[in-house]
Amino acid sequence: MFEAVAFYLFAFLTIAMFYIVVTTKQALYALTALAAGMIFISAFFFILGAEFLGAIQIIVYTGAVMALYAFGMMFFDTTRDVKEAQGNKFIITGLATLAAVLVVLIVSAPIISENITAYYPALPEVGNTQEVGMVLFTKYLVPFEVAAVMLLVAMIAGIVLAGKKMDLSITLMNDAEIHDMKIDQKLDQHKKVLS
Amino acid sequence: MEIYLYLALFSPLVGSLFAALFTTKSKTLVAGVVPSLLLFTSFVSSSILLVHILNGGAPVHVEMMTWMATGDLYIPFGFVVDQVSVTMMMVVTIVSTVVHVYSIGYMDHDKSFNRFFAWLSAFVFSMLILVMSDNYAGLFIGWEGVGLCSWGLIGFWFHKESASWAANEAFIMNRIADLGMLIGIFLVYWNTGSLQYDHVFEAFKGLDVDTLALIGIFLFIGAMGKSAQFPLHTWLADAMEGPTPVSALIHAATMVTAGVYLVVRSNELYSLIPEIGLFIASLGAFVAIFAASMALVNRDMKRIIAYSTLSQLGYMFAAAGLGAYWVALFHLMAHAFFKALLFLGAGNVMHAMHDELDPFKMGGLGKTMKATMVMMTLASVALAGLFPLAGFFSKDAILEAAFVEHHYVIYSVLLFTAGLTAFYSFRLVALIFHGEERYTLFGIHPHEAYKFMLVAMSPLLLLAIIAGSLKMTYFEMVTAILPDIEYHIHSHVTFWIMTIGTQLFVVIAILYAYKKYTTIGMNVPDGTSETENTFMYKLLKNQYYIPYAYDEYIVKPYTKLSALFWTEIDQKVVDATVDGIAGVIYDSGEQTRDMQDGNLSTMLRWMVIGTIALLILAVMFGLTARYAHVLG
Amino acid sequence: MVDHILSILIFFPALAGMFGFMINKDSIRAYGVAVGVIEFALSLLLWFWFDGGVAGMQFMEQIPLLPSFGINYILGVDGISLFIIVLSAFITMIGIASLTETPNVKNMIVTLLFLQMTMVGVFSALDGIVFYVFWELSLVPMLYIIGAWGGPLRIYASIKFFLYTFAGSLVMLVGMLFMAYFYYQATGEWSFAILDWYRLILPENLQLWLFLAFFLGFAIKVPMFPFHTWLPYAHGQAPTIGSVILAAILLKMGTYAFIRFSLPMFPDASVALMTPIAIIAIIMIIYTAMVAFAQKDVKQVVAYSSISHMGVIIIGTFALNVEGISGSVFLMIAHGVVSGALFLLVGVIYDRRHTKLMSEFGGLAHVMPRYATIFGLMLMASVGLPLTINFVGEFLSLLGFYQQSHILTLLAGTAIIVGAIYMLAAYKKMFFGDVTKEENKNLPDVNKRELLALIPLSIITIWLGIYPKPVLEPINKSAEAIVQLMHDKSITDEAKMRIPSPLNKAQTSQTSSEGAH
Amino acid sequence: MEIGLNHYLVLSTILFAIGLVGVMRRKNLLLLFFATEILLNSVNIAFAAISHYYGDLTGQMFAFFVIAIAASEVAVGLGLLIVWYKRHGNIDLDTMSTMRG
Repeated sequence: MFEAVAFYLFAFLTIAMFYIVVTTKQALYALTALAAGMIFISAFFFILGAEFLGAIQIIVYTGAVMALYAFGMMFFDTTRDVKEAQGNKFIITGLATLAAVLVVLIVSAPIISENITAYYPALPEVGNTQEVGMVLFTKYLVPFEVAAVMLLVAMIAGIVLAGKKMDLSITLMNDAEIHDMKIDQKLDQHKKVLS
Repeated sequence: MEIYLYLALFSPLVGSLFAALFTTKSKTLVAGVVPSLLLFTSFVSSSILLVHILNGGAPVHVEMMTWMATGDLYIPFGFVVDQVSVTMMMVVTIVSTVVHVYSIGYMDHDKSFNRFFAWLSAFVFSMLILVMSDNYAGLFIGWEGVGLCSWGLIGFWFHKESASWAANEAFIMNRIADLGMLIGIFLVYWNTGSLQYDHVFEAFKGLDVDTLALIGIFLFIGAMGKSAQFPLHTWLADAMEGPTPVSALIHAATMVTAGVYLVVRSNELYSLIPEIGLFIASLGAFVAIFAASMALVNRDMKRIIAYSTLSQLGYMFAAAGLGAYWVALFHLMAHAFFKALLFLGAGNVMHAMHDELDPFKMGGLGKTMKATMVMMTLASVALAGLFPLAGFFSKDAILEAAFVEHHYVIYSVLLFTAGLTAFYSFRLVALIFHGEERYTLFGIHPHEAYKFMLVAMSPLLLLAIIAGSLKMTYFEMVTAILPDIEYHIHSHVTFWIMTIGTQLFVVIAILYAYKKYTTIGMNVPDGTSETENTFMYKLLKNQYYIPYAYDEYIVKPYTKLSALFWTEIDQKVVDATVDGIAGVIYDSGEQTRDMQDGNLSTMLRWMVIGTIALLILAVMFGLTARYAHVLG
Repeated sequence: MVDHILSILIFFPALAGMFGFMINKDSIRAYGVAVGVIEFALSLLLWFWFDGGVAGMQFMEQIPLLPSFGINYILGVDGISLFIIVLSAFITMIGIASLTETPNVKNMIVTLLFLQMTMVGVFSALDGIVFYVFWELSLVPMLYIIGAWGGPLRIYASIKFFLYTFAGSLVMLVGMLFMAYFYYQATGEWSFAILDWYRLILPENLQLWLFLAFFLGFAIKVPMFPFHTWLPYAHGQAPTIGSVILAAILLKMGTYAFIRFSLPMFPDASVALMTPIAIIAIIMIIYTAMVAFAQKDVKQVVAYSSISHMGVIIIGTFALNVEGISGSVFLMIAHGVVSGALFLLVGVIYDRRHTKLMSEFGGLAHVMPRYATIFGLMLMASVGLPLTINFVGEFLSLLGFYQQSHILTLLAGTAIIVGAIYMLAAYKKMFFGDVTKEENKNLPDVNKRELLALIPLSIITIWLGIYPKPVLEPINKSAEAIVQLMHDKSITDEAKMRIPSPLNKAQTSQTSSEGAH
Repeated sequence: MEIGLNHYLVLSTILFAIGLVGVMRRKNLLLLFFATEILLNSVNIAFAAISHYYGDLTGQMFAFFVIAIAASEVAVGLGLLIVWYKRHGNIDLDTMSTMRG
């Protein structure tokens, strides 16, 4: 009973939050709603007994990703109303629904036919985090490492892309050079204004 | 003997190549003299071969080398000198030697002197291949070779539009007939497995009549083209655009008789199919009168002689068609001599008259050009068939043959034509050499040709006179391989009545022509007189409107159809279809590129649609896999 | 060297072409000519070593490429391909030697050498895939030649040429894959070797479908009506050298492939489709000849005349007897020589006047007598005059087909009439009459370099017209083998009847000829 | 009332649909990113649910990697976004049509 109540409550909340995300015209609202939605999703993970995943969800999404978005938004003009794509809403909604139904069909088909078996049965005697650790560092070790490298690459890429003049090291420059650079910068800005 | 054969055959080729070396250079006499000497060599060799054959020697047969050999087909370059080919060789070499020597004078002032001799000797070589080959393929080489040389010589003065047009007409019209000939050769090969005369004639005896008739027809179509028989005759008159020696050699004496030679050579075939023979004879008789009628009113000296050639070719075919092969060949020989003489005489006249061709603008030339007058008159007498010149013996034999074979229609047509022949021949002679000196109106001062040209013509004159006396020698020689039917009219009374009657008829025609065209103050045709406005006169003057019809109903439609094929069909249907298919593909790309308009929203939308399509496919495959056993 | 002569012939020009990039621009022409001469000498060596008495493949080479799929690098020549290889080496040599000043002459020569590789490759490949690779590769240099050095419409023409022929050969590739699949089904092994495919006897309806698949690829290449429209554009826009090689060699790939693939692999289908193909060929002959007559551009006349002559080659091929097939192979060589020479001749006048419109000329025989003479010779060869090279091929082709159908041969024979019409008309327009245009009055006659290219072609034209035996004999041997194979393989009664066995006939004719002598 | 796997799947697809709607109608790139996060999360729910109901950890592993990918995507994507914004002064989708075919 508790499970059902919790499911429906969080389901409603998640849907509501995400609905706001895709409909609101205020970027700030969307960000906030998204963050809330992420936390609500982690609730499902806890309900489903995937505590580790739930924790990760909160840390990564609500912590890291949302923070990143928040920082990102500082660059943009978030006060402005967000424009939306023109187009028939019915088509968009229709397409989305159709896709969703088809996904359900495909995913549920083997479940209904009950012909799947567990490759890595969860061990009832150990906790979820422990289990995850065991599987992750044995069977999925290589993907895990790859994912780690990928994150590293993404991090560097993010820094390189967002950062400016990364090829220059201010610590290695003397004052005169830094001064010149600043003048160049101003000139650049000046040019930009003129153009 | 083989050495003489090769000498006879290849001397003209050497002469031709020698002259060809100088084609781009300015005129050198040596380019004319050397080929003439080489031709004389060829003539001497031919004479030696003739003597050999006359003395009862075996035919000389050589196989030089293989030409084509594939599958069962085996065609060598084989040459044979037998009674028939040696006759032709003599005719060809005599006339061409004379013409060569004559041309040295005639072409004296032409800047393309050297080129002329290259072509002329090449022609002789081709003609010799034609007559000496021992198989149909070799004959075809010569056949096409003379066609080529005829093209080059008719179009010799290629700066003239009419000359190059006539050259092309001659070539193309001959090609039409050559196709028939080619088909005939194919038929021969697939039915007998060979193209060698001896083998083929042997095999003909075992074939059914229908096949033989087919072979006969197709080979004769080839002959019709080369010998300018109706309806492929128009090129011959137009071919007079070439230099006059060319007309004498090619379009009177030798090349046009190749068709007759072919029929004579294939006598074993045509003997087996008398129906086709009768058709040939009828066509020959028709062409004889048809061409003679056109000669009656023509106002072009060379064309008149050309029509007379055509008419005489009709005689030859009439004889050959009736099975009198030796008679046909004899008339061919006699005709070659006097017709070449006639043409060369006409050449002298043209020289004297500065290339004027209308005999109505001449008259009275006999005073300044005695020798030419004598020669042309004698040649005309021979042509008319008066005793004792060559034409009498040969033409009379044809008439007798027709009579004896009981083809009285052909006989009477030919008899009537003999009268016409006499009339137009002497119309020409009278207009040129006698009567008023009309040329004075045009301010021309005629002069006689070079002496050596006249001397060169003299052998022909001699032969035109005496050829008749050679008849029995000739008969005995060729009947070794040709059917030796002697056409004797059994009743002496009939014979004498016929002969004398014919002679009288001819003489009357001559006198009438002479009287009509030598009277002082005779009216020059200018389109006003009553006779000129009659339907018949116009019909004859316009050559039965046949050239006009060809131009209107064949040449023009062909040109139009070609243009239509190109612009309408090739470009607007065939190519347009191809481009259309490409266009559809291109347009579909053009239409669908809106999908890729670069806007991420649109692209995402299409991505979703694509995903859905894939998902539907997945569902469908899943369902079919699942219910496969239910569906069966 | 004897064992690998074919590989050497194929890859020597390609290697030389690669080195060509390093050669100085001034000496590249000499280099190109040298490579061409060596290649030609090698091809002559091939001819010299070739055993004319053997009907089968010689100089076989085999290197496994993908053995599990039966794809191997197999080469070999027989009498049919030998002379086309020699011809392609010869024409390339002549072409490079006669190359006039062009921009980027280095690229041109390198391209030509690569083209040379693909041409020899096509004619010596005995594996379906290798054949296909060379077949398609040959498009690339040609595309480049037309597209880079062509006339004003060159892009359109080159793309049309490429896409059209490419589309056809894709269908052919599908046919090849099917063929290999059927071979797999029949024997349990994959093989793309043509000689293996020869052994396969297919049911008739299957033969028909496969025949049609191959037919599309070959027919577009030939090009057969109504797939011919790319050719006039390609010729019209291509530079002289491009036209020469296109007409002389590349078109022969189609007819060669008919003899190499279609006939021996699908004898019953060949017999069944003989009449429709002959009718198409006759349309090609007459229709394109008439279109040629309507042209105003002399190069287009020659281009359309090529199509017309290819019709005769097709007729000879589908005669399905030794005479016809030998004739058509011989005519391929003949047409290669003659059309190559004609395009070179058109190039000569184009170099001088930069126009190809016949109305711009007239009376050229006065100012350029040597040029007029050579043109006249080639014209007469093209018209098929006896004692020129073309006549032998045309005569044999038509003679062969006469056995199959009398009426159709009569119609096809009109080639000698319609051919004469357009050729003589063109010659008259260009060479006869008075010199009307001021620009033409002082045109220089053919120079030494042009003579260097034209005289060998003229000599071959006459030499092989008078004495075709050295070429005809090996062709004949291989043609006999093919006809025999077809006869043995054919399953329907009609095919057995239509394809006479040369073996039986040879015996009977031997006895009959003995009787005759 | 027992909550079964199907409940989760339905929830997951509803969220997926919302995400798709967002993807298709948003013009602001940043909000587009938000929509993709929704898509990823909806799938994560399905993974976790299936993992739970079948007692198989593979689902969770997948969800885990999805999160990792999402994180790196955000990092790189935001970086690009910032570069774009610096260049053009907006992050409007309609201005990015240089890929027009």
